[in-house]
Amino acid sequence: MPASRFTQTGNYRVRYQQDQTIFATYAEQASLIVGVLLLLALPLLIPKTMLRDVDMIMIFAVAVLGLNVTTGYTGLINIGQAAFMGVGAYATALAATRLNLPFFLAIPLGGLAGALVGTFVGLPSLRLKYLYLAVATLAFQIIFEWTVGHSPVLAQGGAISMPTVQIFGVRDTFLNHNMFWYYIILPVLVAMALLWRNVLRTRHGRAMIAVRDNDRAAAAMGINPGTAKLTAFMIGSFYAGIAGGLFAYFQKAVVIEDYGLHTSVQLLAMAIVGGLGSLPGSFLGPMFIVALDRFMGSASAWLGEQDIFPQGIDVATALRPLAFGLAIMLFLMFEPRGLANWWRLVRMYFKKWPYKF
Amino acid sequence: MDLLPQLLIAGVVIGSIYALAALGFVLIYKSSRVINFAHGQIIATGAFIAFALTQSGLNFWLAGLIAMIATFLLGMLIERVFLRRMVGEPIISVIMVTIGLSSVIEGLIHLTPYGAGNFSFTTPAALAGDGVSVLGTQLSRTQIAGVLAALGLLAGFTYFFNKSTLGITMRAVADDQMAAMSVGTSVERVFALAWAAAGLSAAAAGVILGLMSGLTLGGLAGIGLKVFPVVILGGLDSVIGAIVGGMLIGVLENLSAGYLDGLVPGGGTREVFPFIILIAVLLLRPYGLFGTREIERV
Amino acid sequence: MPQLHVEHVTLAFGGLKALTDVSLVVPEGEIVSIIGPNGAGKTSLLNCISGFYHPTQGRITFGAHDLSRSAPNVVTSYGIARAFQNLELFRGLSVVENLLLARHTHLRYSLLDSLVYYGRASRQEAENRAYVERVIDFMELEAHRHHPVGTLAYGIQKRVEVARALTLAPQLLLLDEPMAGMNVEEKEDMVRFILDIQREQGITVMLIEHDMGVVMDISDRVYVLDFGLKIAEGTPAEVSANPRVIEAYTGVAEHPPAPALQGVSA
Amino acid sequence: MTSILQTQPHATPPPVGTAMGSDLTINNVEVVYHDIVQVLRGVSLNVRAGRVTSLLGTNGAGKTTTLRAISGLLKPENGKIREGTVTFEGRVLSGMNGTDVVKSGVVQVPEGRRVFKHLSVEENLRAGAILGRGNWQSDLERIYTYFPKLRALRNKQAGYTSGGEQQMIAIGRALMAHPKVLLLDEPSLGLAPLLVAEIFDNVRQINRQEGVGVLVVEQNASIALRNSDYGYVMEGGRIVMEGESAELASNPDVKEFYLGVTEQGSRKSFREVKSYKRRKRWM
Amino acid sequence: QRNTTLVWSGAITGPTSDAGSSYAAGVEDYCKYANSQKMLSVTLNCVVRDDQYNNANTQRNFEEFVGGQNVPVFLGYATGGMLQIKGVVQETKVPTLPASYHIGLIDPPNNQYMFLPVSSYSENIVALLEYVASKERGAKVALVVNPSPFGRDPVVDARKAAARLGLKITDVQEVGGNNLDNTALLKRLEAQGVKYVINQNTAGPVANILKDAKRLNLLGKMQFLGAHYTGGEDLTKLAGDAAKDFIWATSYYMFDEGDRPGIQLVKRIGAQNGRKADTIRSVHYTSGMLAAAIAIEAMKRGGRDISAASVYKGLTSMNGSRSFNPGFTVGPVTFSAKDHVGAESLRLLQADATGNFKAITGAQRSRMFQLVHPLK
Ligand SMILES: Nc1ncnc2c1ncn2[C@@H]1O[C@H](COP(=O)(O)OP(=O)(O)OP(=O)(O)O)[C@@H](O)[C@H]1O
Ligand SMILES: Nc1ncnc2c1ncn2[C@@H]1O[C@H](COP(=O)(O)OP(=O)(O)OP(=O)(O)O)[C@@H](O)[C@H]1O
Ligand SMILES: CC(C)C[C@H](N)C(=O)O
Ligand SMILES: [Mg+2]
Ligand SMILES: [Mg+2]
Repeated sequence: MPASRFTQTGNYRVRYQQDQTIFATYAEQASLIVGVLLLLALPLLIPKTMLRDVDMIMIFAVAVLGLNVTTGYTGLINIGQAAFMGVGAYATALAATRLNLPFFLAIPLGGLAGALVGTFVGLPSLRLKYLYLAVATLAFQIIFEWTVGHSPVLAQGGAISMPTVQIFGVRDTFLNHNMFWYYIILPVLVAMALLWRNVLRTRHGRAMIAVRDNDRAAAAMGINPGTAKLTAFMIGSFYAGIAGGLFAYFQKAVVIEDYGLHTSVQLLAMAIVGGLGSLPGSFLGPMFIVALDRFMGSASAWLGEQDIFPQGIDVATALRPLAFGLAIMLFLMFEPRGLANWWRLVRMYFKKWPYKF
Repeated sequence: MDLLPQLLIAGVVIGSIYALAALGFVLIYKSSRVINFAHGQIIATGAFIAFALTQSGLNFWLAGLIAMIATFLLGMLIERVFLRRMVGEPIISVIMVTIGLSSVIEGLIHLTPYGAGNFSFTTPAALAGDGVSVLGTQLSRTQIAGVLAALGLLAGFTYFFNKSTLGITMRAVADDQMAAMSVGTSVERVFALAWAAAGLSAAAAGVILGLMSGLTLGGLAGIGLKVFPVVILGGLDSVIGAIVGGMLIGVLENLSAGYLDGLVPGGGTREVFPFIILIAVLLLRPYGLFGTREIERV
Repeated sequence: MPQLHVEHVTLAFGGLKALTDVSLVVPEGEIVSIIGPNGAGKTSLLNCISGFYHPTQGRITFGAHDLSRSAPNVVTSYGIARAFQNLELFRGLSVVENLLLARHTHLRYSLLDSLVYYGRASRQEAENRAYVERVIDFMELEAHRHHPVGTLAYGIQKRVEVARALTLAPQLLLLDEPMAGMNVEEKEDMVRFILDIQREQGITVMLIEHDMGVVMDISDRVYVLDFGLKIAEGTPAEVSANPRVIEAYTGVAEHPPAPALQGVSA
Repeated sequence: MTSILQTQPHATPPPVGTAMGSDLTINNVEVVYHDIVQVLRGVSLNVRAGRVTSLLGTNGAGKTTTLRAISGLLKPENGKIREGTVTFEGRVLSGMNGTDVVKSGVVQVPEGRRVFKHLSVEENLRAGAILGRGNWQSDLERIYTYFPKLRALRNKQAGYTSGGEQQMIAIGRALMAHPKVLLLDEPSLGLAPLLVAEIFDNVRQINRQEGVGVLVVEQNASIALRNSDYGYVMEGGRIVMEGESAELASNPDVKEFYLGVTEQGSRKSFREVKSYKRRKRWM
Repeated sequence: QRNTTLVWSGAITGPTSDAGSSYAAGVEDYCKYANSQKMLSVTLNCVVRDDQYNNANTQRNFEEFVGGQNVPVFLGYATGGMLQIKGVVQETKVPTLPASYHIGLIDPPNNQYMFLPVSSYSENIVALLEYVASKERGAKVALVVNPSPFGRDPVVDARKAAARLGLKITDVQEVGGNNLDNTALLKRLEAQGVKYVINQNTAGPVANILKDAKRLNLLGKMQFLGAHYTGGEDLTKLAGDAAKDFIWATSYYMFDEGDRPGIQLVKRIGAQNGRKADTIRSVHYTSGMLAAAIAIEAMKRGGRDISAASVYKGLTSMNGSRSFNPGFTVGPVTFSAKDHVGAESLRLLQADATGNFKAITGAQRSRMFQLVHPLK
């Protein structure tokens, strides 16, 4: 048995409880350990500016995990995830600046605030479906931005500076900022991903899928569709809130522009490019979109320096939106299951290794 | 002078443009159940094409016409290249395709000289003269022409959908594509036509808007969002709804600017008021004033 | 086991009355059939019982529970399960997953247990998975266990629909035309399942069916609806001889007990 | 019990009367879905002009797929004809798109009625006239004479009509396209006995008055055989039996599995079905 | 040290990119010019980065250039992004010159390294209020501002100043770029008896307001005025003849003041780089040059080893006889440890029938502003 456990290819699980394990083979467990070590060493291996992008990717991944609960699993299209992030960010900022809470309390508070508002915004989902709900979340996004802009306590959308923090005697400074937060965001992300996995493989997760696929049948199964949708909204916006709290500290200030419609669209794009409803997709999507943006940024900077295009025609500035839009469309058209599917194929390959089939 | 009638008149003027913008939206939704987030960008495309043509010396009216033809073809092209592949895909994917499309079109507009900056049409001679005063509000000829053009197009489309076989077929396709195909409907052609017609009306909206309040990419594309309250209020799949919804949102928005802005520090309530209406409508009457109620039986 | 009582139920959609003053009883352990022309209100009645519609007037009780205003998921929790007329399956999910969903109310761990997973959640999941397998065996769905339901043949999907309702472990099972679109052989299979459900598990069955052969053969009691009115009730024999039923529904004096071939054109 | 394999080897094309030029002929058609699931495994059948042909078979046998293969509606379902041809009036239909098939005079009434729920009854019918083969006003009148009920309901939203009425709408809608051959997919599905009879009467009437050929897929074998001239039985993607309807109806296997009568000729009681019974397979 | 980087991060695309693209051109062209003139002993690496008016991008650019490449000075842009990096600017001690003249950027405490090239929005607005007060005591004034920190910035100071000047601010309204119709706004202001409408916005929204005011025959009844980013070539291009009589506060010289050395330089550099006429005429092109000029001058004055500290030293030494006067603005650029506003002097200009802005006051500082907003 041990040998076959190493290179297990088929499904040899004989008890239902075995069906529940996440990392079953030694190979998988070994790669897990290597992976963890690599992750811990990462900040030492890559350049500093890239580390900043890694941090951003991880924060976005938290928000995308949440989006994958509402939109990916429950089918409630949410074009306002950035606003929920914003709620978390502002709550965290108020907690940190007004109540002087330390960050490890302020950020969870942001999560709770996100969850609270999310549940409230989710209320229309009790009556609305699909498209209509998408429009409702869009409206929430706009109302949120407007409200912040009119709230003096929130600096009317202007910057609320975050205090610098320290933990175990290590201070967050300009120079170690990205690394400091890396070691905070990483465990948070891992924990959030585990919780996500757990919820979604249990009755609560299944209820969400049921509601997405067929809410009438779900009701006939004894699932309260309203509760399921609200739970989804609550969880999804809790994740957003946590991401917002992290982002507040990471950005050192909370400004409304960070939580605008554009960000919501980006989060959706990340979820889709990664593969809706997929755990690896929740990391791959943000990775891809951030990398694409960086790449296009450098490409346009480079293009801007070449005088190949006529004046007034700004190829450089066109690149980012073009690439972003095309990426979304191409994925949807040719790989609707997203990067997660590529990931799956790669994994399959290694699982079967050394056999070819 | 009384404020109220003036607010109403101004609301109707702006509302008719909302209605025209919403029309294109409704056309697409009606036939293919696609929510088009790129509509604002198509409006901008139409407006900038017309503007570019006038810049190169073409007569304004001709430029407008050519722009409408161009966006008609653009709509067809978009359907052909992108949307056709998405038939049968989940709704969120289709929505995201239009979101991606909006980004792509914006990128493309940045490849022209119009991506950044503000521009305005030189008012054509026929519209340059004195306007008229309606209920104490001065309306320019441009505004009046805009309202008339919008209403004309809207009336035409209403007739089309209710009386012509093609119009009925477009609605049929929205209901059940397979069944429509079984009687020989080319669903592809119906979709292409819907997108084309949407493109045409978008250019009309863009040109009128450009004439009235100038051209900026952001402003024109922004109409794409303003349209949501309109279509939700009117009913996502109703041409009449687009008209009534557009007018109502225009008027309500103006009333809020006229009466609420003074009460709210900073004002700007017109920016958010339509979206509050939107939420209210969704809660009270999700299918809007004229939208078709989903028939849902188990 | 409780009885289902439908008392003077009226259901109106705007001006249209789908049901008018309908009363009936479904005694425990019996198979009760509802028949009637299309649009008679059979499905609407089922919808009222299962909470999808709420009667405009009248009362529906199941034991001590009042169903008239209850939401579908609440009705389900009272021990009433339903299979839909037009398939309402989770098409993208496999058969097992479909059935697991029906165990929702039997899994009693909280969202927090879910998050932690190990412990309560894990244990209950395994137990319920075993339950689901028993239903799969019973309904002879082994071969399709992991297939996405949407790709299964219509007849199999119908069977999954019934299996899923059964997985809810109900006391009363509502079946809306479970045999529509099946040939005789497949109907025989389905009848066998229904009879076993009733006999072996003691579940009360309320059945809507257009195949008079089936209805007459397996029902303990039949109610006939027409235009929302109850026009007849009684044993199969009584009902099939009722002239009003013949006129409104079957069109023949008695459901042919013998060859169905009399009219084959040469 | 005679095995069908012996009497009707499916490998050789079935002997059908004289194939007329205007017959709809399906020749050795194989269909796969998603490029992998093979559903039809060499189906051949012949729909004689002006006559009613029925196609019987268990669930999942591939009856609907056969109709889709004829009507060009496979593509939207991700299906493809891999082998074989469909010809009608000398033209090859296989490979055509749905629109062209309808133009050539073959129209399908889809399974499960599928009326346009949000359109009125009359608009449903008008949608059938999209190809403009004839004058829609007079066509409407024609349909209303076949289905007088529909005239009364003309302004009602189709989603709120009863099952039988919806089936009438679906057939009427197809008639608006002036078919020469009508493909009906389980018209009796979910209909009350009286309505089933009524629908089949209508179909017969249309067939006689307009000479429209009909291919009807049915589970309700007794009514289908009673109302058709020729019949085929399909199992597992192959035609396993065929013959004049009356002949088929007296075949012992058809009797047992499709008509539910014992060999003695009396109707079996469903109650007596034995628990260990397993389906008999021809293949 | 062979070379160093001069970086600007701002909106070449996205909101306000109309101003931003000209500004970027100004920075870039002046930087190249400095190289060609060998103004410094080192070669400048001229980089303009598009941040799309997005704060996260601004911040990233800051980190990349300040944290990664150790640039000695950071040229920034938008209010939002600048407010956001305020903290790190202070921490890293890298002198930063925004294009946004938001007074909050230099307000204490802890803002020693932000420097506004010219007078603040608040000062613009207060100067306009002073002008209104001089025309009509007790007049009713409305403020129309952009719905953003940028627009809201001067409101507090404006209220204080108006109170002291005996003016009545009847209304403060936020109007953004997507506002299509201002009838309601204007009619309400008319009903309130407002005679002066002061704008803190970008040119687009102001142009729309002016056009609507013209249509409603209100131009004669109301005087429209605005701060730096409302006016100039952009406004006349958009509003056409509706811009006539608009009063504008700015510290910059106009393009048609061709006798000014700064403007001559602008024309020359613009032509050398083949810029479009529109770009060269834009006041934002001049502003970009000013920002670059200040940065380069500070590098020059800070000593041989160019670093953040040397630039800071160079900047804060620009006062008294050592003030810097490249000729782009109506007054010299002066900075000190306490003084973080470069060219404090400003003028009010009024658009004539041809759309050209003509000075209606001399170069001056707003006295009232110094009262309501004493700096450090
Ligand atoms: N949601 C609804 N809104 C409006 N009318 C409805 C609705 N549901 C059902 N009806 C109407 O109520 C009547 C009864 O319909 P019901 O579906 O109960 O009939 P049925 O007896 O089940 O028919 P079938 O045998 O065809 O299934 C019909 O006229 C139908 O149109
Ligand atoms: N779109 C599809 N994709 C994949 N498989 C399909 C598709 N449509 C049908 N099938 C499969 O093809 C087989 C035949 O289906 P078909 O619908 O033709 O059967 P049928 O004889 O009409 O059955 P029924 O009596 O249930 O309608 C079934 O196994 C079904 O699962
Ligand atoms: C720098 C500018 C163009 C002004 C800009 N609107 C801001 O945010 O401050
Ligand atoms: Mg029914
Ligand atoms: Mg079928």
